[in-house]
Amino acid sequence: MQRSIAFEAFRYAVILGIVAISLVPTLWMISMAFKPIAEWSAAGADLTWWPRNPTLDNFRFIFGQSSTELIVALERTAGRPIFASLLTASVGTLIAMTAGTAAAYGLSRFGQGGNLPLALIQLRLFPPMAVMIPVMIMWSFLGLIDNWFGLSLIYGIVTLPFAFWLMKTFFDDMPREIEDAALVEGCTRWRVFLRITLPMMRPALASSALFVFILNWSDYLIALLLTTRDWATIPVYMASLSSSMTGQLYGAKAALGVIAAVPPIIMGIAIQKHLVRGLTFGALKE
Amino acid sequence: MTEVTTLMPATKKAETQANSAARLGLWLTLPAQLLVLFIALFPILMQVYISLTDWSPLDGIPWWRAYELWIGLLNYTDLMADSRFWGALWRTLFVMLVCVPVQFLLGLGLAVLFVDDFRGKRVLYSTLLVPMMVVPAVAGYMFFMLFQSGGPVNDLLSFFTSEPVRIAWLSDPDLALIAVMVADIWQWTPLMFLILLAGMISVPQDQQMAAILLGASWWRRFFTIVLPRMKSIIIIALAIRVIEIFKIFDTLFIMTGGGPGVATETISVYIYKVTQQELIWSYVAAIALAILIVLSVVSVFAIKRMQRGQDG
Amino acid sequence: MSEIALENLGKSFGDFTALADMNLTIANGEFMALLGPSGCGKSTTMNMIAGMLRPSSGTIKFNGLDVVDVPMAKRGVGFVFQNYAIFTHMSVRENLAYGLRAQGVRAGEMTKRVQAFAELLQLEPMLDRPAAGLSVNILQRLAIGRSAILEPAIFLLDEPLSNVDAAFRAVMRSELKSLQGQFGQTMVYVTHDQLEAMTMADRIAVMDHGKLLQVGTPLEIYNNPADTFVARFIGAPGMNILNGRLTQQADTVAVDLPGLGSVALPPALQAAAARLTTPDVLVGFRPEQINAAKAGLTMHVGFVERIGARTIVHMEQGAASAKAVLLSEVETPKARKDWTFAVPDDAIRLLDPVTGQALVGRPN
Amino acid sequence: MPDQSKLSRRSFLTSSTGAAALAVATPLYLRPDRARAASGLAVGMIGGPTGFDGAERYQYAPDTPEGRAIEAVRAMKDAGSTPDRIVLGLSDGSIGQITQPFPEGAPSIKELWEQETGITLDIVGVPNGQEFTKVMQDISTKGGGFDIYAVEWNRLGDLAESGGIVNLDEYVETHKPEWDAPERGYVGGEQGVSLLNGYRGSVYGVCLDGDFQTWNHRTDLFGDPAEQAAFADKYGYQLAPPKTWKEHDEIAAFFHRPDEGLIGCTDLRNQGWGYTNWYQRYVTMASPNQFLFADDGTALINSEQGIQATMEYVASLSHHSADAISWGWPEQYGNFATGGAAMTCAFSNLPKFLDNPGNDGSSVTGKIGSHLPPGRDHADGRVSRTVLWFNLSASVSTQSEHPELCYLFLQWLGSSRIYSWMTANPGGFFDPFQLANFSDPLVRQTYHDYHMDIVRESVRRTVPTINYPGATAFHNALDENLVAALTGSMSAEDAMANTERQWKRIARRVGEDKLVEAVRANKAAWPDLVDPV
Repeated sequence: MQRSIAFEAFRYAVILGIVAISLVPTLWMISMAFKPIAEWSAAGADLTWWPRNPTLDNFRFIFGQSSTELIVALERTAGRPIFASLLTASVGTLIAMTAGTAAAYGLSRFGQGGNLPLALIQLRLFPPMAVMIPVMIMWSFLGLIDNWFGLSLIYGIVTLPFAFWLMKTFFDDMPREIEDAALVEGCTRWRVFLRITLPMMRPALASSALFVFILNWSDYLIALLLTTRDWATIPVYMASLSSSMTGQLYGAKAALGVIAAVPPIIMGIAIQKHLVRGLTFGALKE
Repeated sequence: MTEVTTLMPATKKAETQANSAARLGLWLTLPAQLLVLFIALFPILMQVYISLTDWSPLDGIPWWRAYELWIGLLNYTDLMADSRFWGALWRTLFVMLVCVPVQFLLGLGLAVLFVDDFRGKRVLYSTLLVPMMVVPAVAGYMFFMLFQSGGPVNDLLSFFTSEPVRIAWLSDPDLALIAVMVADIWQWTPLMFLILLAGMISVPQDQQMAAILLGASWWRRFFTIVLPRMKSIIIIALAIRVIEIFKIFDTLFIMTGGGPGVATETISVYIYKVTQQELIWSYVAAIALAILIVLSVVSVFAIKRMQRGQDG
Repeated sequence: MSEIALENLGKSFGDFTALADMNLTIANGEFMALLGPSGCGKSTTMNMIAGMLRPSSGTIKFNGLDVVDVPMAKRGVGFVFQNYAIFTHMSVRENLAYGLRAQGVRAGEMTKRVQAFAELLQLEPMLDRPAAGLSVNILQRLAIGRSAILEPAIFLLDEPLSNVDAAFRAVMRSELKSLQGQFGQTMVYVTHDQLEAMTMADRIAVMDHGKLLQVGTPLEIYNNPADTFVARFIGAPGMNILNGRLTQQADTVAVDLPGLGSVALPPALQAAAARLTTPDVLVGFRPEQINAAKAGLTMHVGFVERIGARTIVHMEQGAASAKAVLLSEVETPKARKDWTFAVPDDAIRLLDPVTGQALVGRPN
Repeated sequence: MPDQSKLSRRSFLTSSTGAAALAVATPLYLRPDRARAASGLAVGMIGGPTGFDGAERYQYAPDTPEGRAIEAVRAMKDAGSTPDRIVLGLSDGSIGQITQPFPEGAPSIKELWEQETGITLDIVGVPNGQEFTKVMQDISTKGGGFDIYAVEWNRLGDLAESGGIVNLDEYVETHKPEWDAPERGYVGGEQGVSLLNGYRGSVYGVCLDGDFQTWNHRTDLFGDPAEQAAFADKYGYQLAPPKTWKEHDEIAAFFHRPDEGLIGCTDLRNQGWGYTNWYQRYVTMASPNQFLFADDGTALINSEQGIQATMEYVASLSHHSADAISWGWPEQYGNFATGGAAMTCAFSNLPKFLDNPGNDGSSVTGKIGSHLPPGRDHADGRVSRTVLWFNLSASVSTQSEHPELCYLFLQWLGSSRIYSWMTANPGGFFDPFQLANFSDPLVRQTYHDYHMDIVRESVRRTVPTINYPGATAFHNALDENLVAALTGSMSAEDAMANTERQWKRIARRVGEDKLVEAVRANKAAWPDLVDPV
């Protein structure tokens, strides 16, 4: 379809404008991550937009190798929380995707578990804060407080609804004929699911998994309540990046923020071509 | 197994297949069912139980002995009169009523601009998705700095108005609410955009062509073909944001802690405070159950609508 | 009302030439079928007429006026899509009224015309039903009605029957034909199905590989295909084409079909044959025109296919193969036996083995 | 103080490696006291840090609280009833004082404890502000993650009522911590001990902090002749650290120049912290004190005094940062460190961190002075008061299997010798509060002489915040209404009336008898010092 030059100009103007605005916080974070302490200026007069004396100190600092002499020693470095975040978000994603995919298939093909759509929507609607007291008591009873599996498990549960709904729409969309053909040729149902259905669902699995991973990766509240030391995640750990010498260690927080943005971005790039297709939720069937 | 079934009479074979399929279906849904049961059963029972008592961990008795502090429905009647709860609820709804439409309109507008190809589309598209990838807690700290009176936001405003702007965003009840909404809009418009773009790309081209050939203007096509065709995906996109904003906590809590005063106190922040600071856990249970009941009604209604939408 | 003239029309997408040098004039009120296999350029042509695509070269004229720069919404063209592109989220009435509403027709007028068209198309009973669940022939009527209600001078139909099962196609074809009769507009109909083209069109334009091969009435094209492609493409099954050699027998030229026998040429083709520089030639004849005979051509019968009223005989001889279509009551040859048949002189066509073009000197 | 050792992280690191090497070289369990007697313990001492000048001040004889604690631990060890480790939950910012060796040549406190007892001290960091949350979580879920909790002192009542912490009376009786020793012990003697460590007549905690809010100013600004002249011109009296609230407000207004990046005063105004500065104004409304509750438990805030204090508090915003309502202490410290304010009221450790040559981030090193809290003149003299607030106290978890051992560790850590040594360490938040701390040379070096004397005097003028059951709820109610007044969404009158109404409800929930008893106990700890005008 032809578009006028005026429209193209309008398009670029609007898009670039919005991109520029939306980049401000991100760029602020990136710039902050490379600023020496004198330029943080959260509470002060002269504002530094871009580091005048760029430094990697903030990154070194959170990994325990500070060359800045002014900050109270860091008792815990960021390595462990990064690992904790990666592990729990990944295992949580695995749990949600496994249970969600299986249940979605079960409902979509065999009509089992008709209660799940509603139950899972309610589960997702419910503010986690309101249910954390019993969860804390349960987790404590099961010895899952400050435990990687405990955190992964709750992540798997709270993101299960998304995994389920996304996958269900894909299964609903997928033509049954292919599976039926394989069944006729003598494959068992189970084999069909593993060998035929799942491989076909790879794009759907990838985009759903990314979505679920980002949700897990972002969590602050649940980790705050269910971890203490060993498995504190990035957002929880970030709260401890403050010092009586200088106040909030914004540079260190920003540096950690930059690092924390890397896994979702890498995953996002890896599955970019599936991303749009993956988010139609099968809503466009006629 | 299949070899055996082929030898059976046709009806019996079909029956067995149906049975085994049903069994497989059960097995497949089992993990999800168990997880739901696991997370729902004990918490609901416990919440129901302690919500009828005056129990707080400060009372020095374990929760299962909360019956010693039985107060019946007092927590619920308190809740009815709890202006902070209603305030928080109203504030949450207000944030929802502002943020969701803004995110929707921005996302929709961007989707319109991105729906056909142009130079630089991929790069711009990827850049727009970045806010979604920033961990909300970090976003909270960054927005806290951005909204300081001597911070970047005011600096930009000063640049555009060419006179010094020194608005203390986070110290003013109204502006603080705006600031946290800006943060939410910043972070989640990309998701809205992504979903709506996916939906818009999937609107059949020939329908649009047909409308053009019938003489429909761009606007007419947009409102009579594109939007109605995207109806279900719009509902999904809105539903996701409504659901998530109802629970809004992370970024907001780090930015303002619900303050100043209760100016940015949402449901989750309020529950957090009652849980962690005032420690009236029986009351939290009552709040939780009240929310659960309301949400159940809402979601049953929503599911019904969605299923009707899919059938129709 | 509207005459469409395509002059030297061409379209390329990058290196790929979808259409080259197309010249075709479609008369006012004519039902023109663009026929060809997929990828032949017929849809490209149609889309350019509609204005969805811009020609790379050449022009399109409606009634002598160049419309290349006229946007598609202003060309006054009705278009029926392959899948009808019915607005399934609306009712039948809303679909019908869509164009009128878009053009700002007053409400009273609109109601009247919708009513009139609904009667004409027998859509009245379902006017307020949602368009989503309707049967395909109603959808077709609705699609046509939706465009026709704007009284476009030109109607374009893009393979409207390709999604319909075979049994229903006949019904749809006749319905379409009668609708065209009622509206009397210029219609361009794109199809890959020669049967549809043959049964409905006033004239057929056969295309292949971005080229227009032949334009003519169905009968012309059937009887006198312009080249081997058209010959094989038209008719079911297509024309038999066999390699032959011209031989001089007394004062007439005959064609020797190696291993089969020989056929005499009708007088009309004698002269054309005489002009050839080499003796090699392609001989074409329609399977329907074969009759059993005592003498003539002999081929080995591979198998015999009975399809009700007619019987198709598949034959081979050496490298050559041919088919014969016989009426069922006629005695059929036995499979795996040789069979001798005759082809009437005037059914013989000659084609150039190098270019594939028909050698003309046509009797009529 | 030119010869002051540069307190930098680098020096901690170097000395820490040295100490680690030492620890490896020393046989751990075989009478470590003997082994190290040769390496620096003074005569008669059975333990304590060695390896630096003045170390003997922190060493202890068998008849000291530290000595008794260590001996008792060893006795338990010999009886085989000690665990391999004890777990201490502690705010992130305080851990450094226990884990970083100080001064150069010394072991860290953790190392010393482990050397002397062979019991590993396992410290779990808790984010600042999350201390109480984490503890309540551990108690209510029976998590058992900690042996020792460290929480704000005024939560002792809540924790004791919850049954989550151990009544330490028996151990105090047995091991005699001597907290009220006249020369070395808590300010206020027995009264001070009961305030900081006790609840309803029993000991539940061991104080590990001295968060008396103290006032600081910028000596470069106050000493600038140009400023002095300008000030005298404008207000008709000499520019000096303020003695009354009126002076304070005027001086703050004088220095308030936001366009030049300078604000008048940067004491806190945010939710959760700011109300302590309201407190200071409120309690001076009467002589000797304006109380929060009358003896019969009636709230006194919804009064002329309460409204007046609130109005002053709100008006004082005019010489604060525009962002003051959103700033917590990290922003406050950062602001003062970059020279952004003329005065502040902060934890007593502010000069330790910001007037510190090792802190490159501070531009006010050498420019900080301290002064007494501003007061209010009454018929019988001037009443000036500050607040004890936050102040970490350690308690033993009832889930601990070795409560006595935990108590002994706390007695060892919280007694004047080890504590003086620890509080001198700039690696954390724990501040001096015992008499011995104030006079200790090393502490005075870290905290500066000019500051230490002011702190000691401020302690004498310190009132406690609410430390009875429902403390959190009482504070929150006050806090929220004050913030509402600050943001202008409520008038001072409404704020006080609202607070009173909410307090009545909370009192009912807590139980009025309990409340009356606790109010009286709390009141007994209030100072009655009135200065001559």
